[in-house]
Amino acid sequence: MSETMLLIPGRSNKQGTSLNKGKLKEEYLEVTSTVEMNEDDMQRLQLEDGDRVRLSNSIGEFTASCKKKKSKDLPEGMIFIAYGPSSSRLMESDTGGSGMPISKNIEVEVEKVAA
Amino acid sequence: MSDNIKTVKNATCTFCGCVCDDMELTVDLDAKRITKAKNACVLGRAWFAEHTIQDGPAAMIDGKEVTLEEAIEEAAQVLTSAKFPITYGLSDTTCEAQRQAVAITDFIRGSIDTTTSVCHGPSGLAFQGVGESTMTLGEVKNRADFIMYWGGNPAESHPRHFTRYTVTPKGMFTPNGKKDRTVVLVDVRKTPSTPVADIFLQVKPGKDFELAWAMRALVKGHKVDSSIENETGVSLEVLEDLVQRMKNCNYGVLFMGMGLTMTRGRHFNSGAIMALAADLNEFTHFVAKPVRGHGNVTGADNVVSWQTGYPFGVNFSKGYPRFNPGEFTTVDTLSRCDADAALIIASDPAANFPQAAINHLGSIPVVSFDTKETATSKLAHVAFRTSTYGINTGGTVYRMDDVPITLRPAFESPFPSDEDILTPLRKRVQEIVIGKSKAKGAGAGVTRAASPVK
Amino acid sequence: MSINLTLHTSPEVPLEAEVLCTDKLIGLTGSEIEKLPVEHGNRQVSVADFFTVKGSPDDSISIEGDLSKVKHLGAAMASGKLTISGNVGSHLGAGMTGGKILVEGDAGDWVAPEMQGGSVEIKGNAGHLVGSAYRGSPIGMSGGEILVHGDAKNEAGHAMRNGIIVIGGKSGDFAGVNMLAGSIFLLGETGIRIGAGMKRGTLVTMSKTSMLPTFSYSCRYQPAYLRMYLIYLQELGFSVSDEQLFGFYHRWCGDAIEMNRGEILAHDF
Amino acid sequence: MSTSTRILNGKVYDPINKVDGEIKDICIKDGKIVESVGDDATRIDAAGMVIMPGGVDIHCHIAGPKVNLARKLQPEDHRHDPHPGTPFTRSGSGGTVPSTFATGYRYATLGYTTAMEAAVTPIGARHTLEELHDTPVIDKGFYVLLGNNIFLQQLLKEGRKEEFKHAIAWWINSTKAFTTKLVNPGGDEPWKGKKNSNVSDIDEKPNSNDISPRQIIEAFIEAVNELGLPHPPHIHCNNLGHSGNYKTTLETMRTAGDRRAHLAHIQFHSYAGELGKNPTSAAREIADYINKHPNISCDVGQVMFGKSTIMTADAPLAYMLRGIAKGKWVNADTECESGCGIVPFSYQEHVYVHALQWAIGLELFLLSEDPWRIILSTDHPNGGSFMNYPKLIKLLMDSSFRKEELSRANQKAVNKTLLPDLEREYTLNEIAIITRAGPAKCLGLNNKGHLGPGADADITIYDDQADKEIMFNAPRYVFKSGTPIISNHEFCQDHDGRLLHVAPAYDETIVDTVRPFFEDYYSIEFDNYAVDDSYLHDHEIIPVRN
Repeated sequence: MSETMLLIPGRSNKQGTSLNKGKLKEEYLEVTSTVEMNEDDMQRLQLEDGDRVRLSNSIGEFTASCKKKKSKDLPEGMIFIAYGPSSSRLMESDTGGSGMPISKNIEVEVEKVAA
Repeated sequence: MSDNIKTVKNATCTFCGCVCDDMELTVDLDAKRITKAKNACVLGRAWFAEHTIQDGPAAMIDGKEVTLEEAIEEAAQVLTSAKFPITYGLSDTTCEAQRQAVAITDFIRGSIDTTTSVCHGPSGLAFQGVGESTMTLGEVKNRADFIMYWGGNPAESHPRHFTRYTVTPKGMFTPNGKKDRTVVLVDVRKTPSTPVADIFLQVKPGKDFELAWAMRALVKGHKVDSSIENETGVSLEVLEDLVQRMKNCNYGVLFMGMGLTMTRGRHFNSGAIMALAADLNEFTHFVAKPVRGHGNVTGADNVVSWQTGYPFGVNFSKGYPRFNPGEFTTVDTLSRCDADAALIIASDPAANFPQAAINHLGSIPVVSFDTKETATSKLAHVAFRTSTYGINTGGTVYRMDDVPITLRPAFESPFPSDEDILTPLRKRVQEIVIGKSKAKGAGAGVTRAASPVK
Repeated sequence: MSINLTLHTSPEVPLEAEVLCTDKLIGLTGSEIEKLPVEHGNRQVSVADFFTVKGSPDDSISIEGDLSKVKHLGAAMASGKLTISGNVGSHLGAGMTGGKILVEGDAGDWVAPEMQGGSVEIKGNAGHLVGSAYRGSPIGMSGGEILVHGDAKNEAGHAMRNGIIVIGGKSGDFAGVNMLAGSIFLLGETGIRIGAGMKRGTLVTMSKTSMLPTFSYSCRYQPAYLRMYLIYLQELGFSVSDEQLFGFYHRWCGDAIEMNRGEILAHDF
Repeated sequence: MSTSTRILNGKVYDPINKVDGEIKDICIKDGKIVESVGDDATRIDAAGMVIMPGGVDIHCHIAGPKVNLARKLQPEDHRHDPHPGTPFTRSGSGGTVPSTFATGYRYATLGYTTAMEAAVTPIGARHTLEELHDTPVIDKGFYVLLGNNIFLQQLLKEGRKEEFKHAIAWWINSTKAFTTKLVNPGGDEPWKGKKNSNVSDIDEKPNSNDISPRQIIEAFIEAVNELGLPHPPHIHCNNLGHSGNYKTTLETMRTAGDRRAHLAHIQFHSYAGELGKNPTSAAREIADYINKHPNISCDVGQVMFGKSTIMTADAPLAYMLRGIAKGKWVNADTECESGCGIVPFSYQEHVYVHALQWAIGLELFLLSEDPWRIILSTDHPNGGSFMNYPKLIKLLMDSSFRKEELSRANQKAVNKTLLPDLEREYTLNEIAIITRAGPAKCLGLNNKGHLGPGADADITIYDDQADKEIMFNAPRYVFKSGTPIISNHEFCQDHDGRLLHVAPAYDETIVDTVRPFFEDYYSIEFDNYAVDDSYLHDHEIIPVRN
């Protein structure tokens, strides 16, 4: 079962603090490969906190563990991830004559990865 | 903790674009580490605590330790023999280093681009289209009674933005701090920034432009259809009320986040906000500003602008600067496989760029400058390990509002600064270029500078 | 007999060849053309390093090969005909004032930016910013015609002041953004936010397009002049259906934020 | 290598030393002009050439925060005017707001060797110094904006004149500035704090407890005079650009009494007519006043037809022009210190107001009796680029050329001025005064603007040509501090140039007076505000009068 959702990479405190420790360090890698999802979305996809999901689009894919967010904090169909190497995999390289690749509001296919 | 402790007052945190210069650092000089950073936010504390001196070679070629001289020579050779060399990064270093980097790129006739292009580059393009009414942050503290953040989450990206500069401080005409201000947040989701807002507008993802455009229409006295709610998630009633508040305030501010620049519409999203602020000046004083990211990315914009005339995405292949984002910006020069060598200073495109760009970066000779091992330094042909600006190295940085500040380093690093390497690299590059031009027979001292006009 | 250039070596980095333009070659012999400068990245090389030159000069040039890394072909062209058999890189026909450019394949970004006259026809697809202004400039294309039979990406006709742009296939976002005047025909599916900030001018779309909140609905009608245009497009080889020729159009006017004198005509199907 | 040079056989124009076109040798040693040099000196035969001191621009906008915003704003202006580099000089872009390197090299190509950036916010001083360091060849300095400084105004309101004076000196020292600059004094607060309004009269008090522009101007003239700065307050009057503003300008000059004051770009302040309606010329009234008052100096701020960029600390003015230009507009507020506006602009011959402005500038040049106090400027890039100077010189020296140009401008406008009847032609000696000797004297730069022993060896050698525009566009040789920069019309060496600044003494306890205000109302730390000496590249402190 997969669904199309909107991935929103952004900054977070944890991403910022772990970045200072080192971008190749475990903490940073963990922070940047955890996605926050709406609780109802997770329920529908039969996901629990810590389960692995695969996010993919025509550019690439990555797997991440997921974390529940209340509906009032994160609307349905929206996924948040701390900006980093994982989110970059789904960025297309076309910058539309601007230099900036679309790096937020990325449409992705989301599916549960069997444990 | 040793007894060899010193305190550095009024030091500057260069982690984010807030560039707070009120740090009081406690430094353990024997351990070469900062044990306390008074006034720092959560990100600043991590910045100061984690930049300790780690053992490692200052220069490597293909992963093997070499002397600085050898590495500089190799870097100079790589850069001067390339046909389409690119320089990228520069946000996490001093203006003094940035000035050398632009000079190198000029002499090697390469392209120079900074992390601006993947941060508020689109706002830079918008600025070139519509201009901007803007201000230094102290004006916000002293005067602003209406503050709106659009597409950003400063509580996590710039934790002291609210407390030091905009929302809570008491200023000349805002003696009661937050009580004297209306704070509005526009975002697609609730974030840790949301609680600060008096009004929160949850805009549908990808509808910022439509929302801003509708607001511009209302400001100009045009009717907007109530279907705007269905389109953007924000009701016409709420918008009308908001626009009234904006027109009636004394000093209004719009802060732009990367939720505008990184989404579909990019520069037009930022441009809509800048135009909205400009429009409001028909009624009251209104300003706007992008909330810039990395420490000295604003300095990079300034240095590249004064040296070339353009803020980023500049190419020198014809012997003079040309500007064209989308052509000379780094994501483009890499993912189109145009670049044949890269000088990457204080940034990590190998981790943060689209895959096509990363793939190409892995296939060309890269010269990297970084304070820590990164994905980019790992793939570099020549890798320099440098000291950290603001912690080990002095120099100048520009805050997000273009205010320049001088750094007060806390302790010495065994590693050289970026400028310490870039300066001899610039000299060596220039020597090679002059040598080549002499070999070609062209007198090195000739230019068509002042030929008589007909 | 015309001049024919064939790319014999693929450039490793972008090759800037603005000298390959009808007006600049007229009166030169083949061997003189071979010696003309082109820029391979930051190196000045000669035409012969990349192209085989055949034929003798008149006012038409044809160039063959995969020219997708070759930029500025036909820039500032004023007359004659340039035919490109293959794909071509960016800035094709930049600032041209006259003459005709025909591309058999795809073109890169910035097709004929700030063009003043003449004609560019792309059989394949085009990139971003077709007939646009360069960044910072308030005026884009100010005359002539650009015909793209395939798709085009964002910002076609950005700040256009005069002339015609036709996109036969899909078009990207912000077509006709900040238009001052002129006409843009979007025959295929469009992107979002078309006509944003337009002052005057006409945008015609044949597909269902969402309108910005600053455009207001005027009427549904059959504009007679549009039929003339569409017949002309048919003659140029674009596919225009009878429904489009004889059908009704919704007229929207905008952009209210600007002068509100632009129009978007959306085919009612 | 010999550091001495002898220039022979040239026709020398050195008004300060009363040399008016004599054939005379000029000798250079170690960067200075000397009486004589040995036989081993490099010899340059300047037969058929005109020798002048290097040009001095007393008022231009070439570096700092607002200039850099204007640069970033206009890629379209740079694109058509690239400035190629060489293996030993840097490249850049031109247009109305050139990059720093292009600025320095281009001034040199006109024979100018000194230029003063005329408006820098104190908080932007560090930025300005960084840019000036990257501005090659010329010597340079800047004027620091203090006329809308909120703290200084508070001191004035409280009548604390002595502290006011020390605070000014502290600010000049803290920024490495050359003198003080007042721009639309008193106008910032209504602009920022009262819904974009402005002061419209020199005696207006926006709030009852405020001080008027006149009080500010008077206090600065007094304080700067007492401090003995080599250049008096550099004043951009209120009401710039408005019809009828010449009255404000006259009042401003009267405020000075018999003390020195410099009025910037006075052309923009010489308009008669009714507010809100088309202006007419008041050049006669302004010129008369200046002619009779030797304490007043001014630069003209000539408008030249073509592209310009309005960039000014006078933010309400830029806002007004935004309504005319209808294009992009920048406003930039600086906390506690200044406003700023930027508007790309174009002056067109057929437009009434533009033609009138052009004519008024020329009227002022031609009506003024003392060339030492009416200095050539275009208020670069406000009236047009400094690259227009050669054409402007031709307009002044060649009345038939002037008539030709006049015939193309809006006739309704030019006929409302005295210009059609003015036959005066400037001599080369007078040009040497308004472009070199005069500005150097006004600035108190004793080593500039002349070719006597002890002067800086900043020398320009032009081919003596009938067409003065061609002549002044292309010096054959330019020496900067004795170093040949241009030789036979070509760059032959790079050069850094020096920063010129002043360092008036002050009572150091003033720091304790400024600090609390600072801590309350600025957004950076007080101790990080003053610019330290590391930002001075090669520099020279110009002494104050005692």
